[in-house]
Amino acid sequence: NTTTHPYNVVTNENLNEVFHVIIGMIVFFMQAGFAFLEAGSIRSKNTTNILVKNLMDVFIGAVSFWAIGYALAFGKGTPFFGTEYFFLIGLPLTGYSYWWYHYVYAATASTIVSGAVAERTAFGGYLIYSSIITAFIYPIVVHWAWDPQGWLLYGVGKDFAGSSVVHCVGGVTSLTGAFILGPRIGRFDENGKPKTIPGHTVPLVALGGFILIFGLFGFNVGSQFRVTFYGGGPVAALIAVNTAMACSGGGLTALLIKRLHPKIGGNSWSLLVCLNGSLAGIVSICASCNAVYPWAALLIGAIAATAYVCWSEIFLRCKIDDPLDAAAVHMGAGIWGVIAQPIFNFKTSIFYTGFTALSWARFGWNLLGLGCIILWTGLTSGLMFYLLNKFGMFRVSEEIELKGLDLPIHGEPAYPRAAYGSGWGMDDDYDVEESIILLKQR
Amino acid sequence: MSTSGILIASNVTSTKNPWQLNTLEYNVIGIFHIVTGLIVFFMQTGFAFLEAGSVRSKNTTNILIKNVVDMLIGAISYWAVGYAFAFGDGNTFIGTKYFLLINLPGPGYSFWWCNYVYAATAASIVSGAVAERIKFTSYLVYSAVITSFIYPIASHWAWDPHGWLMIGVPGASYQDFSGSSLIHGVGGMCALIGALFLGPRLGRFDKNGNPKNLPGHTVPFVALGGFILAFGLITFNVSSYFRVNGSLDAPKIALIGINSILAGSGGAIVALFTKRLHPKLSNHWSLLTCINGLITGIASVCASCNSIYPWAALLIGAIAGLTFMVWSWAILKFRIDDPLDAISVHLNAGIWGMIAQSLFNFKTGLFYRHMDKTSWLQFGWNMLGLLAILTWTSATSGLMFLILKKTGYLRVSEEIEIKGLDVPIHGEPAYPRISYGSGWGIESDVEMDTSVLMLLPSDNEDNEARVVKSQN
Amino acid sequence: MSTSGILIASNVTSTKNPWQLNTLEYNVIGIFHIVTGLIVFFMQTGFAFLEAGSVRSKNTTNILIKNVVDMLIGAISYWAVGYAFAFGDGNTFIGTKYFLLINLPGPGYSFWWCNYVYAATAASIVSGAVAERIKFTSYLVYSAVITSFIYPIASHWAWDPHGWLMIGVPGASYQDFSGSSLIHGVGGMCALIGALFLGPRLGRFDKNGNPKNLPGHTVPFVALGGFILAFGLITFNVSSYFRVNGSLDAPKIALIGINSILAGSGGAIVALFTKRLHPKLSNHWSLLTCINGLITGIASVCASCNSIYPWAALLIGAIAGLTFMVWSWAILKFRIDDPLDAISVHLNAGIWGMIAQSLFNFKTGLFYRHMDKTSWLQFGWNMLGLLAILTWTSATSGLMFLILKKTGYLRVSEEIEIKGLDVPIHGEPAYPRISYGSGWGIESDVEMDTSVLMLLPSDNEDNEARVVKSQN
Repeated sequence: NTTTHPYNVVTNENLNEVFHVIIGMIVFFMQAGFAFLEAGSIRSKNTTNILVKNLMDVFIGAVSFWAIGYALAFGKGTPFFGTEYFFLIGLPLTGYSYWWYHYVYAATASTIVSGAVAERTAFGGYLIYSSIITAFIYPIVVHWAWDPQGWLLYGVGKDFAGSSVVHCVGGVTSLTGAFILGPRIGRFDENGKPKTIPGHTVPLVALGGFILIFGLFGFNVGSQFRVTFYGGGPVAALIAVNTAMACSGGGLTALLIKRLHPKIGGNSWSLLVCLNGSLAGIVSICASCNAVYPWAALLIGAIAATAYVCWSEIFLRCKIDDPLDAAAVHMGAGIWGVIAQPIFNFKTSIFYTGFTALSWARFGWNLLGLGCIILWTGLTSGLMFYLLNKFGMFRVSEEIELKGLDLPIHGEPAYPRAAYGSGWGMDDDYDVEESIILLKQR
Repeated sequence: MSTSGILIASNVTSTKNPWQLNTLEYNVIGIFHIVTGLIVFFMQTGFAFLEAGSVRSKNTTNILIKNVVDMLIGAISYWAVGYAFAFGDGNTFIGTKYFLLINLPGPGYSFWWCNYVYAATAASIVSGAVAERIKFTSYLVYSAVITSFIYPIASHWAWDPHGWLMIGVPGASYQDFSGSSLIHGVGGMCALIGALFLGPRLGRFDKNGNPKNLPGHTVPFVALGGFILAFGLITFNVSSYFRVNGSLDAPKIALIGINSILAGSGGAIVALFTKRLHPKLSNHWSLLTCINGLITGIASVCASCNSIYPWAALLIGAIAGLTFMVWSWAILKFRIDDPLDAISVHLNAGIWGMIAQSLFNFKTGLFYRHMDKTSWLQFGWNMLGLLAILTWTSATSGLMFLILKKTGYLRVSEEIEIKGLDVPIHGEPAYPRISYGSGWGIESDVEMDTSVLMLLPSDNEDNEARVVKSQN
Repeated sequence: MSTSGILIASNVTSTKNPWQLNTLEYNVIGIFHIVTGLIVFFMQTGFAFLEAGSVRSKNTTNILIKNVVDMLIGAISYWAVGYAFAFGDGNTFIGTKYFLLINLPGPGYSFWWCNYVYAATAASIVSGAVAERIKFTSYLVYSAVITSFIYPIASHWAWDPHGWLMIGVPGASYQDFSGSSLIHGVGGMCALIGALFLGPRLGRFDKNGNPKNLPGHTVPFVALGGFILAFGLITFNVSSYFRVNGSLDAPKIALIGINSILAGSGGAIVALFTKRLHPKLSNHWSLLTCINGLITGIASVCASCNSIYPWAALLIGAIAGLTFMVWSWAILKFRIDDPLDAISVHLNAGIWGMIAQSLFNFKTGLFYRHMDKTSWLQFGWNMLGLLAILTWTSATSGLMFLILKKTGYLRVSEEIEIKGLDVPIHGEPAYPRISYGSGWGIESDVEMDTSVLMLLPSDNEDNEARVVKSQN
């Protein structure tokens, strides 16, 4: 009988976890955002390939985070990795919503990579690296930074929703992957000048961008794990507000840079740059969205977009081919986000505490953590990609790359010609109205 | 699913509630229903795009409007009679109260909302199997019949406290948590009957009866549909946990989410690898197979996702992925044309899901009770219920499709089928040629960069010159 | 809104609270706002794709970037001044506090979030009506003006406790529950003014003034947009129920959901059948008409969805579907070119929604109070408010568009309009030819199966051979 139950505690717990589960659903949907952002940004001959990769990320992530990842991240163990709850065995019931939420994070970290290595990665190699990221590389970083036992958490730094833990890990892995894989054929001409390889459908990119922004809002808001303390709701709302401000600051700044900067692009109002800028804004506010004022969020987002544009330019100069700018967005903005957190945090930052030693220590600790995370990810992912490359499992053959991956590997061209066209003579440039009238008389 | 929900619905009719905390609890429950119900509602988009991408471009508008209309017709018919048949008290066979929602007590509204989106799901499943050849009017009729009659009565049996399957026998009552049999089984069975009565699309089988591939026109739409369906179906399972106020209710909800995604993963990965590795198949890493495996996996743990361990969910999903491949092969062998594999996905998942539930349930399953008498009784009752539901569905939908066929309303004319439905019936070709192309000379395969560079400076000058002119 | 001010964001971490109940309630309310607000935010995607599918391929990038940018600009301008004008206390005409959200109390944040997404919606409506011919810079200006000035002041009048419409006269205060007039009316009126000032697209009307159809380039995108909008608009109505802590609040929210979907169904089905059956129309089952009917239906119960019975919602929606057809015909008669029918959908829904609210409200409506004096007073006040809001909107937006036109910033040059905006202005054609096609010889209309069969065996061998080789 429910009327005699001790309600308060129960409702508090339930509310928190129900909140996780629902927001987790929205974050889960973000996978679709990545998939379409990437699908629209590549050529039509590789569309099925990129879609199946993004879909498989969801499943591989679920299985490997269930089997190993969660244990390494949140099982009790050493300050460096956890050793409990493999296959979720022995996990207390209250851990389930926690698993669900962190699984969608893990899947995000590994999905980021697929954009950077698009159009040339072998499917087998993809299956391997995706499992290693969600089972090993990412969980260890999570353990350091977010598990009560992790060594980074002992310090005073903070990364609220994963500027470094999720986005830097994804971004650095993208960078090492793209570097080891080498550019797509035709991306740079003989003189090393970059040639634009446009994506085949801008609307799909926009669809992906919209879904991603939606999902990332959920991502940040959902990172407020406890919403039932006094004022928990308002803090969650503050996060949403800050995310909106950073997103706007980023998107508009990138848009204006592209339009006004003489050396970048054709001075056009670019949709793709605008979307990447707004993503960079959200990525950078992850670390601090619960503890900055909206004006600071706007500023952080604007700077993040500038950082994204610069990183993108640098990578291009270094002849690293990243079709989605994944490294520039996630690593570039992620690094800035972790640095911005101890500067703008309205409780503990340098400016708000009057340059105390503690606030400088927080700043230093964030930098140290960031360095360690980048180092760890760079080394492990570098080794992994190096080995894959060494054994010839990383890149498809030249013929397949030139002709496209969809047909030989997946047997499913994205837009089979045979499925197009009707028999009503509408396919030429006939006047639509006339042909409708023609038809009615029939 | 519905025990707790319906109890809430029937108990709380008083507007005066001395228990403020109770109010809070009821509100939390209501909000949970509504929000998750909204996400499940979004699943209609998933079905629409899964199907739109899988048909030929000449029938795209047709399949999209069907999916729009069935959620609208579903709302009206479930409001008018469907809910009354399903949850309007009544006898063991059918409900008899709350027609047009008249006199529905307050908490019943959120319950209606959730159940409406389930009913719309059951109806949507069918449209895939009958795609590219069914008449639009006939579609209007059958989606109304399914949501107002066939599905509601089946769900009355199994989910209403008055239903005979729910009452059960001493020691056993029907266990289908979120509708493996009730939603996917009913939808899949209607799909099978519909596909049987309609016959295959022209050109699907050659003279010797060998199948010919009729590929869908846009793989990205299929993928979009698949992603949205995964999002929606997981929420679907979660939302079926109707109360969220008890101790440890929330963890159980999370468990449902975990089981759903693991089952989906199992199904997708097994189907993918089977297609890749089985010597008689085409050895491709196939996206469509992967998506169908995913849906089959999630649908097959609907029945049991609240009461199995994650490893069991993975296993159930994996087996579902395998059975999907077998069903898909068998359906083709019988020369049934199902453009979306809706039968192999949903009917298969419905049947296997109910069996799996009786095996792996950690309280009543055969494996956990060491095959004692109670668990066999439970198993038997579940199978009986499944049989009853499928028989009911096939009989009623068979009758419906038979009448439609006899009156000539079932299938479009041969000319329209070959030339496509969009233009003559809907007047809206999905991709009108006339609206494509620009005047900037990018159309031909000119080198992109050059042409952009070539165009921009002069354009900007022209443009600015013109602005200046108009300002003067 | 009457937040018995509790706390500011900087000291919300205290876990000790003597009023546990209050905390919980506030948290539940906050969570409800945020989650539903997220879904409403997603509605921007719906507008973007409804519009992207309805324009020609040469302007696709343009319309997409507009929709992206207006949600970004909306956030900044609603943060800087919009929220202050709307909900910053102040006088009966305008709010004057909380510029840049400075000193905003804690609970105000979730309120800001919800209201920001509403403001962005009002701005998005306009972009459809002015599509394919407005300058990008001018678009930036007007979306900033709408979200920072026009819409916030109108919403201050009707939704802030200090607003003159909200205060009302004894016995009557303005009733617009979730913005039939405030969001759809304002958006639709701006759309009308914008379309008037811009004039029709080149080629929309021939020399004799007869309209020529300029079909959108991708119907599936329109359908995608329609689905997402249905999802978002229902959530929109649900989320407008700002408190969820009272007894029977959850059922009322569910009622809102039900009313919304029934009104949408009524609108869509009536519009669909009118188009099919009316002798002067094209007699097609039109998807676009169906989707517009759906949106009109939902938008027209915004004003009343919390206080009407489901049958009334269905009726209101159905009439809205009919008036949509009439408006759409009339707008064309007046040679106003509205590529998305945004005026006929939103302005129409705003006006009819306010009338319907005054008729069918089960507490204050004319039909329920037997047309007594109070209900006539209420009716009159609602009409006065509607008139005031529309006058305000048309005056301010008219002034804005006039200035833009005079300065030459309103419309793109003729050349760019004919050749398309994507290449010269955005440098990103939506479907670059160069990125299409593969090297496997499927491009020509070769029989699909044959070519797959032809290609695959040799490919696979090559492929496997290569893998083997590289492994050695």
